Amino acid sequence: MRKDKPCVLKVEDITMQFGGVVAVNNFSMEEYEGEIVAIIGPNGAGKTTAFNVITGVYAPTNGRVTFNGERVIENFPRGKMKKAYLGQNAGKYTGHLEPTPDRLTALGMARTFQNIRLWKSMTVFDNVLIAKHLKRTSNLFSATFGGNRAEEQAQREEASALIETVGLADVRDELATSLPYGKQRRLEIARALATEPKLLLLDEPAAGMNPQETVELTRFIGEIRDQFHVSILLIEHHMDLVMDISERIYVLDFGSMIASGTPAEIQANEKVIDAYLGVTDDA
Amino acid sequence: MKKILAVALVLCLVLALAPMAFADNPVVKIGVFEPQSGDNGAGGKQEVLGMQYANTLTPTVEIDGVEYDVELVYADNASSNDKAPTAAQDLISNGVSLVLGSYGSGVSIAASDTFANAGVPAIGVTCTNPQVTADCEVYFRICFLDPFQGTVLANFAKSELGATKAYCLAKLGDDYSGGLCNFFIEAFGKDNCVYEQFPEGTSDFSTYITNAQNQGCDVFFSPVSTEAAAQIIAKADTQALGMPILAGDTWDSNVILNAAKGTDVRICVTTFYQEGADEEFDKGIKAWINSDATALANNGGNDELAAVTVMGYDAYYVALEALKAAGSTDPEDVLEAIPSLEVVGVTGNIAFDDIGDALRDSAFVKECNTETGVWDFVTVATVG
Amino acid sequence: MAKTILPYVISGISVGGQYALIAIGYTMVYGILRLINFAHGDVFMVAGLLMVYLAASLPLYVSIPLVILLTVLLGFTIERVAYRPLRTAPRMSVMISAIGVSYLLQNLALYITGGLNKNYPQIPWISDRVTVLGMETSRVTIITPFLTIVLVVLLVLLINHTKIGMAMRAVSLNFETSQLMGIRINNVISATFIIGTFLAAVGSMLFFTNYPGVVPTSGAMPGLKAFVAAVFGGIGSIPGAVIGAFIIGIAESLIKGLDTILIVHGTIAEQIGFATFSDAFTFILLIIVLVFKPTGLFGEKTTDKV
Amino acid sequence: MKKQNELPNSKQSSWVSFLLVLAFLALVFYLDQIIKPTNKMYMLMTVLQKGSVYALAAVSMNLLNGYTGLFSLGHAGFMLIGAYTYAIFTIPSSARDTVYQYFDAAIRFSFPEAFSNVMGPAGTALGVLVAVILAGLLAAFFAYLIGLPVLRLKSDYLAIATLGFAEIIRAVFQWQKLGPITNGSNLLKSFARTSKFKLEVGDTKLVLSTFVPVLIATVSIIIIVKLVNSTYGRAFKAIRDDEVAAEAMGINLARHKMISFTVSSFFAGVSGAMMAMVLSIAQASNFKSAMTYEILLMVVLGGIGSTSGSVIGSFLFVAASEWWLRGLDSGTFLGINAPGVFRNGFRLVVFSIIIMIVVLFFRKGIMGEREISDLFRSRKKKAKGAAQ
Repeated sequence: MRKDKPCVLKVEDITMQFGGVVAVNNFSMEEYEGEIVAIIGPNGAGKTTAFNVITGVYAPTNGRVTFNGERVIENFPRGKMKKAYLGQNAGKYTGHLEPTPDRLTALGMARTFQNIRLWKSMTVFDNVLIAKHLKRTSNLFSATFGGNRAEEQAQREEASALIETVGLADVRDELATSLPYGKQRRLEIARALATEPKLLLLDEPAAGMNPQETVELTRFIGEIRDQFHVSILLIEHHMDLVMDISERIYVLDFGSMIASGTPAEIQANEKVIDAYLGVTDDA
Repeated sequence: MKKILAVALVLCLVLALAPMAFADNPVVKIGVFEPQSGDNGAGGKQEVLGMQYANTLTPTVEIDGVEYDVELVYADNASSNDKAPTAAQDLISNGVSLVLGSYGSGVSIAASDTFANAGVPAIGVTCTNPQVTADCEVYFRICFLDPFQGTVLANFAKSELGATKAYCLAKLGDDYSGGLCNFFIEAFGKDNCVYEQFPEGTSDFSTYITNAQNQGCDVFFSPVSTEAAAQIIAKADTQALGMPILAGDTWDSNVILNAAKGTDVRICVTTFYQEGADEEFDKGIKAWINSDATALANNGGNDELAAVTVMGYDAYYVALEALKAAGSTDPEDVLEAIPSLEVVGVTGNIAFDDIGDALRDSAFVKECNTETGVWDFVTVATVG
Repeated sequence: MAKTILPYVISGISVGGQYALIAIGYTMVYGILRLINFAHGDVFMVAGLLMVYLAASLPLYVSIPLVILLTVLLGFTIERVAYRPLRTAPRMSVMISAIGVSYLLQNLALYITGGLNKNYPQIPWISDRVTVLGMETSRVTIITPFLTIVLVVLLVLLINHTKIGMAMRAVSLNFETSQLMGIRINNVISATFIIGTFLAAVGSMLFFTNYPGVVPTSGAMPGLKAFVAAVFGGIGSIPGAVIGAFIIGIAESLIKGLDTILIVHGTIAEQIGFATFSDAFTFILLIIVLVFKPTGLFGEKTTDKV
Repeated sequence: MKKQNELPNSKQSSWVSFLLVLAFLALVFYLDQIIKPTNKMYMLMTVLQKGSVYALAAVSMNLLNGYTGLFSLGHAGFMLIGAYTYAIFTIPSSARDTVYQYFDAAIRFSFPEAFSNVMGPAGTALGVLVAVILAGLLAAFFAYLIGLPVLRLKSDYLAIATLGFAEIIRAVFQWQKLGPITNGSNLLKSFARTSKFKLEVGDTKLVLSTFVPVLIATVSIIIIVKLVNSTYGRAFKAIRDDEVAAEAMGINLARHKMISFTVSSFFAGVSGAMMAMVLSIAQASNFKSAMTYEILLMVVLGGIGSTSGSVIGSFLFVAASEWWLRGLDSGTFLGINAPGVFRNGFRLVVFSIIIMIVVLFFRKGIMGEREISDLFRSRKKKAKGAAQ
């Protein structure tokens, strides 16, 4: 743990309830600057839902997210949920902050998607360049009438440099969707990096990859962290990858956190082993 | 492959420019600017019939000593104000010397600028809205105007029908019915009128009938298109309207007679011509309509004469007189010749005032005989 | 008060019944294909024209079933030719195709009729005048809502208790999964179109008997309103569409008469011109529903998966 | 490598396109002088006038439907607002009472008149321009108000809601109670219109009837192209391709959709104003949803997502329906004389069949998502390849 560094992300008591189903139950975690943290868990454990809450896709039913010391998401059971709420900590939060994902991206969070979501009619270069849109200073008029040539030029160069860094220079002008799977993953990461994030969230980056590609990806993620000075939060199924690069791991099962700790601690945790083997504790 | 097909398709379109026709006699072209489809399609077709009949009777005209074949060139303005200018331009580009039409005022107003720009004179046949000729130097007309017609109708409603409260129904965006209702209301008294407008595409008129009944009106004034008219009559019958329906010249049509036959609705209209005024003419045109299947179909399937057909007939002769007086086929000369024309037509004497409107001071009032399905003459109405 | 309003309500119920029969076609197709079948209203108009031409030469007992048969065939063909090839295309393409079919049908009708109003043949008995609650109206006005309800009940029975009905429900729940489960999607879709157009054909007979004039654009407005009714009731839900249609029919009729109702009761002194908004009102209703309850009165909520 | 980073419009190619546009405008100006309304070829001018109106309408619709992926069917409504704004503010005071024959006109202000009182003839042109811009601004303002509730809706719901709003706008403009402003449902005329656009230089009168609408459309379309190629245009395309990804990459959906919607409506308003000046009348009943459908079909014909496609599509559409295929309606077509078949309405039937063929078999339209400049580029590439 790098407790000496400032805390980038702090998730407190997040509960996400859809109708009568609690998808994430009272989940809390912390991430410090420069860390690589992983959330693991069996299918349907609520990992992606937790991710979506943190990135603003869903507003949590209850709980709070603090990013870079700033309270960014907060909610408590309201309206119909007031009665239907099944989770804990009902009275703890009173604020209501429900930013759209783009607000959080602007603050410095960037993510990739489990089922790759590239802009399919566009080239590799454009995919990265568009992510730079966020960093523009030009308004609609200066952008339309060419008052932002310098900025446009600078953004193009940055995008090109980024593409080179992630090793996609040779396919720069190809259609994004024409790339092989592994390269599409890389491109998604490059696109996220183009928004100049402090925290990079990767949703199953190794899904569908062969062992060879997975090894490359593992190295790649490490490089990114060092080169771009970002913290990384990832969801993953590939245990090799997770154990290799994460510094700390949170384990979710049926929406609740059942363990957290270093890779070694997690590997030794019985609850985790049970969860993965499909044994329930009170069977 | 697809590309080639696409290119071929485009080529076909490009090649589709209509080829020129050649004839022995020199040809003078008269443009027929009439709706052949849309709301006023039926009326437009009937108006064209008159011109076509006149054309069969007098297919040539002598201009400045030379015998010309008269060719009628048609353009469908589709009863739509936004199609009208292009239809008008189509006629102008075809080299017409002058234009006749249209049935319906909106399209004439819409096209007036196009005619003015090209300097081609136009003679309105049954477009009765004042705006047609106002502010347009090339537009003339041989029919009476709505302020006149509205007043005639209002007077008729008051004196003959004994009405004290009138229900007026117009179609939204229709200059003819809207205009006529306005002039009717002005003459009848604003406080004694209920004015409503229905949106385009309305087919349920039962509510408007109910409105008239509920507000205690005793005359139902609805100078709308014949399409809406048929619906109104049907509903007036089933809902027992209980008051006479009054309308303008558009209702002088077979469509109305067909719809009203066998119902117990009382319908009165003002119009330009009463069948029987000129027996010989009536006989001739009826024989012609019955001999031509298309003409018969366009007249609604029988030989009952519509006043607009007679007006179309008269307009054709006004056009010929204008060509003769101009002594040339040049639109500019024709335009100069029109204001001083005086023509004796079947519908009466035709001459123009300063604005280009016809000098007419009387209208016929007819009532529908719902048993026999023909128009009965009621009176000749004037204002003064 | 009641006596003033009653005629409007009765006329509204009748209009609503006709909208309902069209709305079912919209809602079923949308439920399965997620397609606003813009051509549906025009199929309704074509059914009217077919009746005009067939009844001119054939007795009614032949022409009525023939009209229904031909209309159903038309609906079936449209789906085959214009929608099926686009099954994998983006939704916008299919919708554009639907607009194209609507454009084609209207222009074809314009060509064939010469753009003239066609008088709808009188169907004896149902177009007679009757007196109900002291009010003169035609028999069809009274029959329409009842016939509509009978047809809807039959349809609901069909959907709930037959194999094809079950398949329809499955497909509307999840298109891909049903395909994987071995349901013949194309047959189900064809069946949907057949039922939809059958009801539109019946609807057109009631509608045009009530308002006996057919023009190429006759189907456009009723079609659009029926679709609004379907959205209003929650698209995909048949009872929703029917209730939506009745609400819209009655509301429309009341709006047209609102000036008169208010004047008769002394609330206002002169006409305000509500009738101008009789069509627009339907859309105001639509937008209110879409903004505040996007899934309509009876629709189910769906969330996009990220 | 470095070269590729340069802006796509390198200086040289932008000069070439600038000169091409200039040459085109000069040609139109020249044609305006030599083709008189009585000439058989004047149909070409009509097509150019109407075509440029529809081209701008189609391009602006394409900005929304093609580039941003928002399927909106409210275009006719915004064109209506534009047409009325333009018409109302350019009717000369002498004609007001004739036009508003049943009402007491409430607005008695005319931009061309007001400016020409101060600046002379140049003021008239400025007045027309101001009225056109005001037409766009008002349309954009209404779009903003409508967009607030509506833009949250998804695909077909958005389509039907915008369609509904267009119908509501039409009804409001036809309302008798607004008669003093809108002339009720009656038409507006006598305002500044293309047939009156003339420039007097000494003794010669230069006709500008076609030049002015073509110029306005050209300038507007260039602006739209610039917007599409800017960072905002790329953001629009990102929203079209994948909304969720766009939002996750920091693109504010509500804001960008609203920008696209209002800009599109601005130019719809401008094209409405042009429609009024070309047709010389403005009437709410012309701006039906059928007009929106027609514009949509032009966009489809040209290729959704291609600006040059929309322009080509609309000119082809207008030329075919107003000019080339007219023979289909009047008995003789391509030398074939068959009045029984080639009668009224046949043109539209043929036309709608062509459109169905395009929709079903040439789904990408004429241009797909490419632009004319892409065609040249790929040819160059091919030529290069061949040379090697």
